[in-house]
Amino acid sequence: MSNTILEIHNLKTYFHTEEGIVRAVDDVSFHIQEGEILGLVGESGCGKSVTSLSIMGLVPVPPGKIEDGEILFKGKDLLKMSDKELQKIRGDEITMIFQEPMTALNPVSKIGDQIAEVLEFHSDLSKKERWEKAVEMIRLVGIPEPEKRADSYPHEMSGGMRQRILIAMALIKDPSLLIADEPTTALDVTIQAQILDLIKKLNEQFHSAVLLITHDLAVIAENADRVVVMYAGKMVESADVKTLFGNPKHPYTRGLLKSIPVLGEPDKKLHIIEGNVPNLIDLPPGCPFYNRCPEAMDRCINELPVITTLEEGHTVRCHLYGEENK
Amino acid sequence: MAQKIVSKYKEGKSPFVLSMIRLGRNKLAMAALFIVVFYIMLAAIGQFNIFHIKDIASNNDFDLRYMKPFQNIHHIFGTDNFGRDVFARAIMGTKISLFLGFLSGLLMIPIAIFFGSLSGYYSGWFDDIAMYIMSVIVAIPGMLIILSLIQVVGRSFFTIAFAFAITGWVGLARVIRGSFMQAKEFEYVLAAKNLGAGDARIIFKHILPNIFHFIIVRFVLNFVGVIKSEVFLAYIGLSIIGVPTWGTMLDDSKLELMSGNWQNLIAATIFMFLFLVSLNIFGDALRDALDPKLKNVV
Amino acid sequence: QEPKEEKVLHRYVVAKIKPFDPAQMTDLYTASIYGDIAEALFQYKYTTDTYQLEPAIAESMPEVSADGLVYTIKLRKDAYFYDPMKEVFPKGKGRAVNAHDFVYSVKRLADPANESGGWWLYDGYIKGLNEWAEAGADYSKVVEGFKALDDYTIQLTLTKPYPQILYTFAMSFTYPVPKEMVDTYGDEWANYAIGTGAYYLDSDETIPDSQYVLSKNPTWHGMTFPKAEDAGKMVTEKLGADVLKKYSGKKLPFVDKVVWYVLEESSVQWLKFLNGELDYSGIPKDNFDSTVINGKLTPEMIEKGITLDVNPTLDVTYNFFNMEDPILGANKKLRQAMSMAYNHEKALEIFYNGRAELAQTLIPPGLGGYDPDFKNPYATYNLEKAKQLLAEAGYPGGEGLPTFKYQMYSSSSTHRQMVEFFIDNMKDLGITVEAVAGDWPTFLQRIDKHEVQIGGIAWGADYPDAQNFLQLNYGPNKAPGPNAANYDNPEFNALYDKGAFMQQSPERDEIYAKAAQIAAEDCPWIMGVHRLSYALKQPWLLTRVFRDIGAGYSKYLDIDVQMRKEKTGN
Amino acid sequence: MIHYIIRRMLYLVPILLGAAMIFFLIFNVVGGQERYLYNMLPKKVRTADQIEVYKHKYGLDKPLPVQYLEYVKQMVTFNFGKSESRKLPVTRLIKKMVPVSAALTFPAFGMEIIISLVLAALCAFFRGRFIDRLLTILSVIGMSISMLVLIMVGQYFLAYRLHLFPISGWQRGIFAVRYLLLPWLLWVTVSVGYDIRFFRTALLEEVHKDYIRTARAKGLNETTIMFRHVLKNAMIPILTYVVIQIPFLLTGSIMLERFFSIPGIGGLMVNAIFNYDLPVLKAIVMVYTLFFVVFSLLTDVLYALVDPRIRLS
Amino acid sequence: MSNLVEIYDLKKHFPIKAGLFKKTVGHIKAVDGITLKIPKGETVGLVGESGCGKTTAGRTITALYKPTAGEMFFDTSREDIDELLALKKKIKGLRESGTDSAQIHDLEHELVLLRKRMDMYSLPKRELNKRRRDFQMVFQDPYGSLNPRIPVGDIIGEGLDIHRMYSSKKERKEKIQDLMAKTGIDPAYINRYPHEFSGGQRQRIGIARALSLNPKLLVLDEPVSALDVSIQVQILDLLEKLQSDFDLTYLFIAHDLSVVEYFSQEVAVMYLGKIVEKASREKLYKDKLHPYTKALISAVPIPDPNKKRQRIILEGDVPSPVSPPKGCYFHPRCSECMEICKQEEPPVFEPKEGHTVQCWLYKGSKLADE
Ligand SMILES: Nc1ncnc2c1ncn2[C@@H]1O[C@H](COP(=O)(O)OP(=O)(O)OP(=O)(O)O)[C@@H](O)[C@H]1O
Ligand SMILES: Nc1ncnc2c1ncn2[C@@H]1O[C@H](COP(=O)(O)OP(=O)(O)OP(=O)(O)O)[C@@H](O)[C@H]1O
Ligand SMILES: [Mg+2]
Ligand SMILES: [Mg+2]
Repeated sequence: MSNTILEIHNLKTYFHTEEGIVRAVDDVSFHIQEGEILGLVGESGCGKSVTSLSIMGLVPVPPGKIEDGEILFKGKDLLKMSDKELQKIRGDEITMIFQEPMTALNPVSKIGDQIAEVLEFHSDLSKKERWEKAVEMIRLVGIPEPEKRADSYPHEMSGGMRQRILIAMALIKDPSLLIADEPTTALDVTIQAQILDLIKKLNEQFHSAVLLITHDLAVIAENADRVVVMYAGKMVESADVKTLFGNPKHPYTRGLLKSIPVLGEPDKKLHIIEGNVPNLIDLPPGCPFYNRCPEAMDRCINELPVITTLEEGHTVRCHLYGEENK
Repeated sequence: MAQKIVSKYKEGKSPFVLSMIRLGRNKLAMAALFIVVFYIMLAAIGQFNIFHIKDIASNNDFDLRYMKPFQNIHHIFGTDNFGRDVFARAIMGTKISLFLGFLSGLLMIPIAIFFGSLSGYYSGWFDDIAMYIMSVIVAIPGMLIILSLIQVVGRSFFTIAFAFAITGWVGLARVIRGSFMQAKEFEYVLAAKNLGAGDARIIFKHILPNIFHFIIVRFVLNFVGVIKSEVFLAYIGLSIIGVPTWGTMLDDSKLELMSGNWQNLIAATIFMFLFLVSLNIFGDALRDALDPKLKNVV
Repeated sequence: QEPKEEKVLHRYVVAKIKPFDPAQMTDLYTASIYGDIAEALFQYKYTTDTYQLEPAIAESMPEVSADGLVYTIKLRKDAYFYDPMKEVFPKGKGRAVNAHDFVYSVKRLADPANESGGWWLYDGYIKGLNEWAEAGADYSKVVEGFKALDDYTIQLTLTKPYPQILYTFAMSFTYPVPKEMVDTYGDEWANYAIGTGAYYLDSDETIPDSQYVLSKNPTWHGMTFPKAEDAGKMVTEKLGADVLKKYSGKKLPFVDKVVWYVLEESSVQWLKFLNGELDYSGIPKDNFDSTVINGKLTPEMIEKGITLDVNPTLDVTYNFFNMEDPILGANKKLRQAMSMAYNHEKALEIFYNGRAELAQTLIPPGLGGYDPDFKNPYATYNLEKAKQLLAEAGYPGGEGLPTFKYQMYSSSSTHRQMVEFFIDNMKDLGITVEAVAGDWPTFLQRIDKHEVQIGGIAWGADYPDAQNFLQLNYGPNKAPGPNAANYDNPEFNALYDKGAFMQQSPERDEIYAKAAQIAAEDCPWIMGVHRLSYALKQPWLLTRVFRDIGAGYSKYLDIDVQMRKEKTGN
Repeated sequence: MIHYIIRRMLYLVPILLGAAMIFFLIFNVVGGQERYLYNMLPKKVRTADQIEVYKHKYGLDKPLPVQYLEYVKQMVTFNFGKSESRKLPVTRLIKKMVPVSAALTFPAFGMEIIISLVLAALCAFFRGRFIDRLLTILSVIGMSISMLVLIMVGQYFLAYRLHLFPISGWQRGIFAVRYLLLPWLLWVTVSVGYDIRFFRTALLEEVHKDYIRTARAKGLNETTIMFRHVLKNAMIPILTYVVIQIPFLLTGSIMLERFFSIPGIGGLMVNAIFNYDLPVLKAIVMVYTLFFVVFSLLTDVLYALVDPRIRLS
Repeated sequence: MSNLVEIYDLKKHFPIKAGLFKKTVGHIKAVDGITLKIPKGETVGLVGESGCGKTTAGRTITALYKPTAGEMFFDTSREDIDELLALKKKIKGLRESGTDSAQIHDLEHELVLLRKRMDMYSLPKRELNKRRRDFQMVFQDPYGSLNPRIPVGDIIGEGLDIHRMYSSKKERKEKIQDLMAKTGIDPAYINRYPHEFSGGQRQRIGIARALSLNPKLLVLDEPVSALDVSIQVQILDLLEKLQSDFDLTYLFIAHDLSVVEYFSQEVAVMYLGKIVEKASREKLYKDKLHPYTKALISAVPIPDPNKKRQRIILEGDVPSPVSPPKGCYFHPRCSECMEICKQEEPPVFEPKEGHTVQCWLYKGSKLADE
């Protein structure tokens, strides 16, 4: 149907720390199509941010290291690029919005300058033109009085406004891929609604593909076209959004969906997933969800299930759906 | 069912113990610590007159005046004007320097904790007064106070330690005050309050232990400052009388250099340098180990 | 021929210079710089072996009345105050010094408002002067004992014979100060120096606290280098007859400029000297070894042409006991024992590198009253004998004695070492002495209150007369007078009184010698040393003669600029 | 803003009162009057009744509070009277000597800051690499060497042996520079160690902040990030560190001044302490305190200029 | 059904101090007059956007902050409360009518005495510390609320220590381990330090600590918002269980409306320091009255891709509590803003039984009695 913008194959990003090796991203593969919104969900610490940083080439080295895998952006492997080439792509073709709008902006630079700075590195526009473009972007993300706002500093803006500034920054070059790493977690529901609304609108307008990272399944349900679910550094299920919510396969996904309170259904009996998310250091060899899984089998202890494709676009990593069970 | 969390550490290791384990893994810091401990032993040797070091250090032997360093095993660093063993004198100097650093730190810390914690915890008139005293002290050059005080009161060991403490506590008190102001809003402090804990319990059980690393690190770094300042005092002629110190050895060497007698200079410099380097390295490592926030800063 | 090059003499002082107020000129360094700028009535002859006065601003030596009480001093008329800045004397040459200037100077010394450090020299000696001071120091009132007979004649009348007074008129305390200067500059006048000397203070180049530059005074009345035949034997030997002959009768001064550096660190003095930036240098004690081996210079120095000059100085060092102390003061044997337990010989070696002479009495060699044949039995190390004496004193092995306290006055390394040495020596005798830390004011204060049990200081001559030393043991001079030991022996006092009023003569010398020996036997002091001065001289410094007292000697010095240039390359 | 500055300057008054109190306590209460007189009066002038006279003359017989008030009065009116040991009005003395000390300390401090900033930036840029390690070790070494040793050794080898600098001296005007080169060098050597480490930490603190990650995500190159973002933000702690040291520069460097015969205020200060020259000490304290207050104010103003988050009110 | 807690017109203003002499230059009106009754054994939810004063309200209710104004009655009889309120009303009335001050003075004195007896905030410090046992708080941040240098056993046992609630060391340990077991932490971990626990476990420790004093009221300040999705339910479940086991009353603070709906019987919606709407959860979610509540609820995403809700997207941001707008605090963002909203602060209306709202839209309705 449309072009694949980003393809990730068997990405492994590890952190070598004093306590041991943190397998933050362990064998993750997915792809994003042009104009599509791909949701990436999972609990805190399951490796969502590290995945996005790996794409951006911003994993702190050391302690981090991309051990294996390919990240093909428009067919070219980002992992094989030099710093210079990456710098060209970052901020231009691939852009990113971070979770924490309060600290993601330089506190001592003007908003306008920070936005225009992108163009300084990715265009030949004059200083004045860059500034005007920045102001234009501020208007576009729905901030009133953009001329005045461009002259102000981050601390003079609320969290929601800052997040919009970051979005403006990310979209000013009309990128092919926008990575939004938990763009609304730090915000209130009313503001979250504004921001997500904005991202969606812009996605339609610019046709950028969006990698939307969150731990909130509801956000995914409302915004994403397809979903990748991660657990403890591993990808456990991926499908298009309706399939996933309608017919979740992995026990973790299922449990998760049953455990979210839904507004307006206060009497829904919530399912409890017992136990804790495992520590990523020295993860046992088997399925990471084994100890919390209601359907765990013996082979889950020692044998890591492989990714199985159930139907077109729906894959899962679980022994329940292994070759023999199929 | 509670999941047993995966951790490399055995049960019940306190953060302090963990810090120490972290510190223990830092080889350079351990080497530095080893040297520091070695110096403490030297100081003990000086203090308790082990190996009759006191006598060796003050034993005049006029036939052996101005022996050059590194030529005689009995006098590794040579001998001074009196034929006294420079090495032994440097060891005696170790004792003075260490005691001076220790005593001034010991005097400084209670003052700093008293003013810092109370003014941080109870903002109000006490805070106003404490802040005022602190600003006055920083608004005068510390050395001027130290020199004047020693000049007026006399050059006893205690006076000098006291003079350092009088000017040194302010920095620590400010840090403590700042930490207290932050800490009193910490949730665990509020939680203790919520349980009905009194102020004393909160200050001593909850806040102080959590800023203790500042105090330790300050204490260590104060050493460095005091030892270097002692040299200055000796140079000005205000150091302790009657016992060898590194400062007085250096000051003595000022006169001897041109005659080619470098032994005092060499001995005192080596002793001091090694100690200060170790102390600096150890102090840094200690700070890094105790304050995990700094872990990220390479 | 090359154009005549400016001759510059490079000298140094080791401490910061104080203001040029003659009434307060108690420190040597300020006095030596000021001595080049100003002149007194008299000065010491340059080339004699002993210290002899000659006229400076005075026209001739004074006439003394038969009873020794009235002195008449005539002044020369061509000694002008030179004001290079033309602020005090804007016109012409300046003003000639007159008798009133001296009267003014002496009155200033007496004026309590000036807190003069030189007042003790005149206190009670000049007729009417004390009364004048007590009556409120009114400068318009005439002092009977010191007045101008006319503009160029001074009459001095003493209350009792005091032959030493002439020396005081060679001291910096009596340099005349033009009253106009005080009027012009007010309170700050002492920062300016206007004198009649061979040089003036060149304020363009002078940088207080760093260097003082003196330039040739164009209006100076002039003097000549002493005649070769007037030179003393020792001086002739040292300088060489040819040099003396060459310079004999030559017009002074020789160098155009004298630069006095302020060098507080001895290491810097030394480096600068070795570098040829100073024309001569004292040898810091601890450099002695490397400089001088068996009284000779190192080859390196000899190669540089540097020469060594050794001279006796007029001083004495000593440790004193407080004679009012119930134990120390009452027991002569105890003091003698302690004196003998003190290792004089070793101290000489350690602290002075042998560059001193052990003192036998308090009178240094070179002064009348010094008896070269006298050997003080207690001024030599003999531990056996000392122990015996101690036993005789009633404290065998030091038993029964309290811990004595040694009052320190400084924490300088040298002083510290000396005290430690003293303590160690007494320990060998079985006597425990404890050092009491203190600084100079504490020391003085405690002496004044008679609280110091044992202490140690040195005394340098103010003028070349034994009386200046003997007064240190004179009963009425007890602290707060200079007699820090509070020694009071009627026999000694009587001899002192007798000798003090006599003119210089062999009889007086004998009296002095006797007095000194009485004090030596009583041991209020443990004798120290009379120090020697060791100085190094660059080869291009031509006419230097060692002078321990007096000032204003730069005018006699000449240098060979060419040689300096060759040797140092600058 | 003006309001703020005026208010801050008013703070000078209580600080000065306190500073005066400290010195009053040290010299007049702890030290006592007798010592004071024993230092001032030449030995041969002292007798018991003379001492009473002088006590009266110097106002030492008045009750302590009155003496303190006089202290304060002198300090606030800038009327310190004459230096006992210099026979000059203290204000003039200070005015004359401060520039000399400043000529020694200000350029040295400037070089120190520039050099250490550059080196610290290098460390931060190449953090963890060889050059960073080397510089870090060198700065620890620099921090552990005594100034006294450095001066002695420097003067001996660099000036005397190698003739690279004059041994000591001073002159008026611009050519004093040649005498200052070695002192400057020594100063810088002694102090860059501390600075490098401080600046490095300040820079690295910023390097790990979120907005730097944002800047990278924008595709900026490392140099731009270092200079435009990191440095600008690190300027805030660095400025405080730097500006607050400036008043110290006015008190000169006692050791350097003495070893190099530089007629500065450090020597004056030490002499004043030893000679109990209280007028001079009072003036130095006063000047220093004044500068301290002014410069801490300046720090705050600079803060507000560099950091838009801070508004002065 | 009686109320365990009643608070009246609670205000907490934080002074903003600035300048050298630390003059107060303004106030953050974090809590600006809230009235709230918490029935025994029930759960009252408190929702609102970040910074609207929920935490401050919770902390003031547990007397961690001294309020600027207001009374809190804890387990006080109806008659007593009414007596005090009546007296207060009387004084207010007299004041307005300008009666002589002597009488007011006497009444005020009486009021002070009454307060001393009943009002938690007027108790002396010592007394209050004793009463704290009855109302405990569970903190928002599971990481920051445990002192990192104290083993969890001692953290949980601190309340026991303070109030000397044991007679022997053994008893203390037993009590602590019992609490740990009840809250689902392995009692064997008694000597471990907080950093050795995961977020969910820490929150349990916080709950155990609060329970150690056998409180009647637990104020839960966003107890689950910092936790992973799959852990949230565990904690909610635990809290539910504990409520029935210990007969606890909860004030449940959260910003997540779905959680609040799930967990509480009654819900109060806060906006900028005030409670703008309050009702039982059924009423509130079905019949939302206040425009803000409507917007808030509409903004909550639904975890079902097949359902879409009609969004009310609010313009602008929450105003600063330092200088709230004139009139109704919500008016600048309100889509149904009228002229009066800009001028006058609306009183609390009670359009339906037990459903109060502070909005001019319900002008005609009956005023809520307080
Ligand atoms: N710089 C680092 N050094 C060591 N470990 C790291 C580092 N950065 C991340 N990790 C580890 O990698 C794992 C994955 O982290 P990541 O930030 O990707 O999680 P996440 O899914 O984004 O979680 P969250 O929802 O909390 O943002 C975590 O266990 C984390 O501890
Ligand atoms: N100790 C304090 N001092 C000063 N201001 C405070 C203090 N605590 C809270 N505030 C302010 O009071 C207001 C309300 O804060 P509060 O923490 O109660 O909000 P909240 O509703 O709990 O927000 P969140 O959802 O972010 O926790 C905020 O503007 C906050 O900045
Ligand atoms: Mg993340
Ligand atoms: Mg909160």
